[in-house]
Amino acid sequence: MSKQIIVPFGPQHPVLPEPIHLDLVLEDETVVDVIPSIGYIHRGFEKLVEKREFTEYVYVAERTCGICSFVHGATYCEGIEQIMKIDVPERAQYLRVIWSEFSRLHSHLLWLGCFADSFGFENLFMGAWKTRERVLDFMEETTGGRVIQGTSKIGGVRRDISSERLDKMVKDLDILDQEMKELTTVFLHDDSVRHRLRNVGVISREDAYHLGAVGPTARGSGVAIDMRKLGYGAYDRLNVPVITDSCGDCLSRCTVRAKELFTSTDLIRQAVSKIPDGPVEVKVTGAPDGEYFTRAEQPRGELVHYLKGNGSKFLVRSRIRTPTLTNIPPLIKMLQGCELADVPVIVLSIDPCISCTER
Amino acid sequence: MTAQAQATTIIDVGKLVGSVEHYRNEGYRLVQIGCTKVGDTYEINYSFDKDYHFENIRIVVSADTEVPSISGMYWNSFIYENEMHDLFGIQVRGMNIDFKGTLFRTSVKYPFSQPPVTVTKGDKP
Amino acid sequence: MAFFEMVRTALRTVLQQPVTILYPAQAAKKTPISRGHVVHDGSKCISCSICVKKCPSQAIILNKEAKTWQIDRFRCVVCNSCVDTCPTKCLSMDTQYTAPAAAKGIETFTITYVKPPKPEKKDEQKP
Amino acid sequence: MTYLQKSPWIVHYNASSCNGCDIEILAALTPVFDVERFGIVNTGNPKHADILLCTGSVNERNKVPLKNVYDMIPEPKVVVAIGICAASGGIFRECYNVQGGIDKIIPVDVWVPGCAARPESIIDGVVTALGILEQKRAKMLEKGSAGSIKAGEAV
Repeated sequence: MSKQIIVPFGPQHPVLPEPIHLDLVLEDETVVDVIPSIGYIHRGFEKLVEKREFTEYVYVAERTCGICSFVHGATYCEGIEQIMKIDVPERAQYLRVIWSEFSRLHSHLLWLGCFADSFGFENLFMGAWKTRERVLDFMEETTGGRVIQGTSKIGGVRRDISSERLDKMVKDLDILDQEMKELTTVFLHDDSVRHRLRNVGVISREDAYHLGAVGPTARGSGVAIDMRKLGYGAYDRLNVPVITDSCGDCLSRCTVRAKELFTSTDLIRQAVSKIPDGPVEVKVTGAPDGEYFTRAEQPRGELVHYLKGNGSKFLVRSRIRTPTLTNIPPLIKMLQGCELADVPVIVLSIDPCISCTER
Repeated sequence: MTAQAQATTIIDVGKLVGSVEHYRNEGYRLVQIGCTKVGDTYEINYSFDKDYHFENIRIVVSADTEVPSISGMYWNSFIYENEMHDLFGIQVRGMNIDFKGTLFRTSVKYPFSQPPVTVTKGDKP
Repeated sequence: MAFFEMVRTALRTVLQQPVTILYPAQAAKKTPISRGHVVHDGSKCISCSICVKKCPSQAIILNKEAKTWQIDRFRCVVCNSCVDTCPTKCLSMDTQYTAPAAAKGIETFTITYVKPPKPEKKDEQKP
Repeated sequence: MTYLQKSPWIVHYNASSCNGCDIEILAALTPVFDVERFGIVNTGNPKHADILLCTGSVNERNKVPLKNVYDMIPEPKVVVAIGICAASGGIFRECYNVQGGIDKIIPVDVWVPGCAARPESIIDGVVTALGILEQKRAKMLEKGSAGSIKAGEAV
């Protein structure tokens, strides 16, 4: 039995774009235990509901996270709409799906890039981010913002996309698909990548399920949970395939995300083919009275917005449970027993988004 | 847009562990534990999900009630329970990993149990 | 096969234009609806102060006596909220982003709007 | 010391921002914007860096790491605060756990506005910072031999 030492990891670390701190308890080179400490980005903006009217809180909800900004905004709006029983126009629902799927593309491409960087494949990192710019270009052309879209609104969306623009977008998707295909071929079939990721950070199906893993982390272990199956927004009128992989290691999680890129482009095509004409917003009067748990599929997994109003302009509580928060216990499980050199890869494999985790 | 069925059962603190055990045996996963301050009491929601079927149990406690931890059934509950303790000041008994108030280090102690600060609109930048 | 794949990629990379925008030399990528900064048109502003109320980060100060409309560019989150709610459309979003600066400052616009002689609207603007 | 003006290295620290500005910093490093053509390299080690790119409004827990990262950067150094949160706290200004700006903790040389700051904006900000870095370097040379700063005098 060798002596145990504790190695601190973070908050400022070359592979981490965001601060999280892990105390790694090591026995020789093997990690035996991990103590996470978070709170480096805790701003406490859930408390802002007491100061901002519920219509203005949308801007705050959108700035929960810079990567999945649109999903947060839309999920919050949907929660309020459910409480107030507002019927959102069809077109707005489809537009939300289109923007959500573009968010997913942007987030997954970003993650693939950062992940490639974590195992030292710089070229692939650059390639992924080059492709991602196409998605961001579309975002900016239709919403006016690159990462903070700002198009969510209670009762609909703030901008419409013209049908010509939608048709052009579908044509552009083919180029995007082609580029992503080349990119994901490297991730899924390159020998050096496979050797680096296979059997690293394994978590079994049972563990993943009972420890509350969501999103690609769960689906990489064979747990088919995808909140888009709930049929919120316009997802109930679209065919959403749930991608799973059975090995539960870093390569599986990578495979799931790589394949989801293509389901996202497919969903966008489906949405564009079905989108009806009509208004994109309805007028909202009154104030929310009641409570609702909105669940949506963020790029990282299941997102829960709990909203409670008491009939005044100010909500009583907004509670945001983000996927990374619930993916931390599975991460601890994955890290136990791994090598010290694998820690950065495993930490990145759950796609940690610390900014939304700590709110 | 279809609203999801969201059943919420209000139970006593004493029955919490039993109810959670029931969900655990049924194969539900823990979605979240969230706390809300309503007046002087705190509502704690435990949400469970199985095959997209979403259920809640709720306990209503006062600030000095000690809540039993459910980390025996759901190992991952420690993160929510520590959060509840750090932000609301609710004492949770028997957590498997107790951060003792260091998970979220905030400038205000138990910020969510404090009254809201007055609105400072239009102040000079 | 992998060799041909590589040659194909290499050839394509050599032949096609570089993706890099040589930024300071070339113009930045922008779209007509890019959110850059808020512009105020003093000749249309009726000092209704709806923008002040709707601003989520309280970056706008309106002084009715001095007839000035001020915005703190280092507090404005460019959310388009004021532009959407302005009743007279005196606010608009320009695509040019605010330039980086070594010191923070507040930008001041003067309101030159004069209320028409027929007092129909209920605004507090002195004629 | 002349090599410094040609290839400034940056270190990035996220002091409780929403991630938007951080990914835009990374985007500025990647092919489409490619700041590496100016010799700018993103390093993970503050000891190698000249410019600190800082995002976010600084919360209770981030104060100390931010100060540490700043102290570890050798002189001359410049701090570029990126985004509205870094300048004033922005939309989160009224949150209980927010200090409201990088300048509450460390001196800031350049402010880059934007929510989220665009990569072009960040490039502009870094270019402005280079001018300031050059001035600081000249001042240091004036004060004495820049290579032999005594310990303790550096910060």
